[in-house]
Amino acid sequence: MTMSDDTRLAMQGTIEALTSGDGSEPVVVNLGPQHPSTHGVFRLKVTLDGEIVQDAEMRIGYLHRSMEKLAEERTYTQNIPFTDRIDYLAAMSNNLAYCLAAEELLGVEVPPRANAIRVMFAELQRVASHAMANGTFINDCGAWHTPLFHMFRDRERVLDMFEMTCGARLTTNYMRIGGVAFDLPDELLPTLEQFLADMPENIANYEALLLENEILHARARGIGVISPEMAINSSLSGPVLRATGVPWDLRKANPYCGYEDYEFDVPVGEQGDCFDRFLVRMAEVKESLKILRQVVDTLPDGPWLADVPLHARPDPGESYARVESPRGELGFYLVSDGGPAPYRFHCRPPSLINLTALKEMSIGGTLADAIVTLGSIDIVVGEIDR
Amino acid sequence: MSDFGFHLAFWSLAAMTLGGASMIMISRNLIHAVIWLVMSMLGVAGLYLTLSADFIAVVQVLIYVGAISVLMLFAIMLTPRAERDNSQNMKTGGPAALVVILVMISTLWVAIDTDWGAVREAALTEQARLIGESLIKHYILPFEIGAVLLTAALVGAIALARQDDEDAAVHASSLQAELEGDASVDPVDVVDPPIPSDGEAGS
Amino acid sequence: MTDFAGLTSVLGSTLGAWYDFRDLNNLQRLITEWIADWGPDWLASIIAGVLGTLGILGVIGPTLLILIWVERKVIARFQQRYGPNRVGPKGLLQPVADAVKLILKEQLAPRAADKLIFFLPPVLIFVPGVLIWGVLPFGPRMSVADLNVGVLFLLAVSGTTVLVIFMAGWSSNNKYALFGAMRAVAMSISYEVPMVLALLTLVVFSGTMSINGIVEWQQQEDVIFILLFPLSAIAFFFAASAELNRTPADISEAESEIVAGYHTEYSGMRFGLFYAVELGNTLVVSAFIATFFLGGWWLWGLDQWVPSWIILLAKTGAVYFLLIWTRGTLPRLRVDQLMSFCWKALVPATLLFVVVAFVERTLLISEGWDTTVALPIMAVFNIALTLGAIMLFARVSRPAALRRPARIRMAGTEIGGLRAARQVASRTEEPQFQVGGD
Amino acid sequence: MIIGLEHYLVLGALLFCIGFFIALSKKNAIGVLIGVELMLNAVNLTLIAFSRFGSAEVALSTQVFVVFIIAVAAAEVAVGLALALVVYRNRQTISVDRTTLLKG
Repeated sequence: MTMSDDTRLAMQGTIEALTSGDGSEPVVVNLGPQHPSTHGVFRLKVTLDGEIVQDAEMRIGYLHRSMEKLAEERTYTQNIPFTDRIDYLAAMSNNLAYCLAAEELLGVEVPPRANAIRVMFAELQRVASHAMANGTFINDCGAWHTPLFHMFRDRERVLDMFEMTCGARLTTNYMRIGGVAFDLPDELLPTLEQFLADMPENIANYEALLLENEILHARARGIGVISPEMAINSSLSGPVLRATGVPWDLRKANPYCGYEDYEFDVPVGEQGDCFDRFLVRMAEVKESLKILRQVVDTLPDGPWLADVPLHARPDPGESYARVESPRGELGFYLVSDGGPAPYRFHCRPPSLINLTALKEMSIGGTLADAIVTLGSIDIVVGEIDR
Repeated sequence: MSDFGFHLAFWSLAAMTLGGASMIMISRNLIHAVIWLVMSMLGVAGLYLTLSADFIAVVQVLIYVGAISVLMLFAIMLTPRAERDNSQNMKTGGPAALVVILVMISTLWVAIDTDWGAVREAALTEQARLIGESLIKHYILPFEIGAVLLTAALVGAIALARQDDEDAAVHASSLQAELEGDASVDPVDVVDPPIPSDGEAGS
Repeated sequence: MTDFAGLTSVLGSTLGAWYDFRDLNNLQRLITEWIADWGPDWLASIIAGVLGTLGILGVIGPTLLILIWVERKVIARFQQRYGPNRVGPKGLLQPVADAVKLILKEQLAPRAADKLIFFLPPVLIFVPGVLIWGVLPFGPRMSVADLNVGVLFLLAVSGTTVLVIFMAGWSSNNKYALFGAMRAVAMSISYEVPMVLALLTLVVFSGTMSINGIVEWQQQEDVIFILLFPLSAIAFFFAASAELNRTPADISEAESEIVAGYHTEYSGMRFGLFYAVELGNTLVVSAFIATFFLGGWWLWGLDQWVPSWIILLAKTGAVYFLLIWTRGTLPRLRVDQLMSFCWKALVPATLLFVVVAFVERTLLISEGWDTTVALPIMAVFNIALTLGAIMLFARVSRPAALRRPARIRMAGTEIGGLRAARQVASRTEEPQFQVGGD
Repeated sequence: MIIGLEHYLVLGALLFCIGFFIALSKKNAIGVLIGVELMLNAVNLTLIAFSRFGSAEVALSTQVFVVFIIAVAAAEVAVGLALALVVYRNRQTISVDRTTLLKG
């Protein structure tokens, strides 16, 4: 008995030495395009020595739908549904960014009620998207879907509100050039009140259940670290940037839709690791709820849509509008040649640019770390490939 | 146990043992060879059972099947594919066969011709207890030496298989150079992000 | 089981003898005696063996189907869902529907797979899975084989599973599968050590390697081992869940990393067999945890009134629920973290308790301490030692990255690039939000 | 026919010879190790056979001997495989006939 234990110890020593050594040649593993944790059709080609990532190469384009080119054949209003499908987890933010760009091009003044409603839905979208991001992040850490399903409850309620308002849950197509498509339905505000009343308790629950979880700490702390300098140089944005400690939020830095009127704070992390990204998202949800509270309290009356012709023909020129989407700086660049359709339609997708840091973050870690890092960046492949 | 059952067990286990061993000889793939080895060892464990040595049989399965074969597979996996070829034989196969045949003839002759004076007493019961007791009573010195040997093997195996840190660093840097190619221009002039050292990343 | 009990009583009454349904061994004796009347004795033992195996399979099969349903339902409840509720009453037939689907699915094999070794594992993996049941005592004399090296047998047989897993992973010729297999091999070799050491504690203390002997020792001394050696129980529980590939240690089939690990390439019922054996192993390991640490079929005299195997099943169910609970709750550890947890925490801790057990056993035997007084004292001492060891581990083992807390500050008015970042970071007041750290 | 000591001895001898041949003829170092393991198994089998068919004290001491052999075999495999790995690392081969550095 003792013998066999000693023997096993001896063997384990060998095995540990063997597995840490270089006896093996590097292995190239394709994570994706069909893989449970690539969040869509996206291929991460990692070169592994044992379990250590030596190189990571992103192969994108599997979900390319040629949106930017297609948009050149459609009128400005017809392009709004395309933006839903760019970042399908934050359709409202995409609608908003595009409409802001188009409004700048057309010189449209947006009524105050429309602005308030836009802020409301952009923040609701942030809550929903962060719920999804944090849930799938913990899933990538290996939890058996439980946190994901808990967070899905919140997302579900947000999507119900979307459905109530515009009839669609995912691809909302709600914003219009000059405002929003419909006024708020009567039942929305009570539902939202209830949601705002329930959320603090839910968030407190998540914090109690997740934040002190030793395994989550072990998996996410000190993993996928990126320095603030590197983050800025890679032009990262959103929670990934803020987790490194850089307080950059477009809602503060370049306010739109009247964000300057609302009181909220920008949470920033310290280490720039996966756990900080997770925490920043958790804190941002709380800030979003603060904004939502203020929006509901100060919701102005009045028209919700400015008078904009359906087939507007802006003067030749260009415009760029950017919003703080749940994933970071989402910008739309439009060029008009005076026709009814944009001459050029370009999107600055935060997912794609945040993803470029993945290689930097994951080299030197293990395969499992790379997956967790990928999850913490919170990509949407529809946005990467467009 | 009745004669028929005993015969059935012995002959099938003998076939399993020798068949597995012969398959090692002819299998071309080293991993197949290890799996045949496992079959052969399971046969031997069964034969121990027919000899009423249940403790040894269980230890055989535990060590050989559960540990040694797995260790061999591990070692095979750590060498590249080209080295997993078991089909190549030494050029000295002819003389080796001759020697083996001589050994076989002599051992078989000794085994069959000698009058062993076999007695068939009742088998030992509670072997685990008896072996344990005799290990720490009569055989305490060999037992301790065995323990020292195993410790030495443990240290030795680690020392052998471990790569020196210097080597590892050189290896890593060469790999890094390989991966980076000749991209000498670093696009960003920033301090490196703190990469957690092994100690921090571990555990 | 219950069918057998009914059969026993029916047969018993027809033969004019009363066979106690609490002890299924009587059935075997009945059959062997009956066959010995007219046939050779080897036939009797073979038929008894076959019947025993069929009995075990007959219990495992339906139990597995129910277990799948239970596990899915319980996990669904953890996740605020309903779980399967469409097929049959309360969704009870869902596993049957799944099995039918799996059987009808096409059995694919990769072209480059090593065909023979690829086809064998789904079958081979059943062998240890069924063999382990053979030494599980359902009652005082109710195990297929009450070996006097039962503990070793258990370890040896469970150790062979890893070879089958390796065969499956290697022969698939798939990198995910190979990674899963290699991880499974490394894990199972590592975690067998604390498992062995945890069981060694019990073997040293009770002085027997027979599994039934360990239960009888607990019955005799009126104590269950989890009270005497709680750390061994915890270590065994964790090591077992690691060997079973369940979260937080399911790295060998980590879905988010390597798809399905060693059985990535198996489709249809071949995958179903792996799945079934995994569940069956979970059940049998729960039963062994109940046997070793919770007194098995014995429960302070209740076993006089209730059939012993029902007590065992109840305890097994409790342990199984614990396994489902951990699975539904915890994220997964990384490979190196699991390894270092095993070698730096579990092995020293279980080793410590082997020494403790040895000393306490010496006190009981050589010094002749009275067990009724000594055992409670030892239990209290060991529980205190366990708590101390766990706290020490929690303090010492934390890697540096976890020692500092993770902090979230609010940017306030500073918005901008690096300079703003430095200003925010250099603020001296307490951060708004702080978590973790020592 | 009663299966007795000779049967096991013959079986052990055959197993030993197969292992011996494998150890002598294989080029691959791990193949050689497999052969050595077979030889050790054959010896163990013979010893256990003597244990069963010998007197009581022989019975016990042979079994203890087998325990030692198994322990030593395990140690030997651990070191042997580590050696094979080192050889591979330095010479990029584990063929025993190509590691001839000590040859004059």
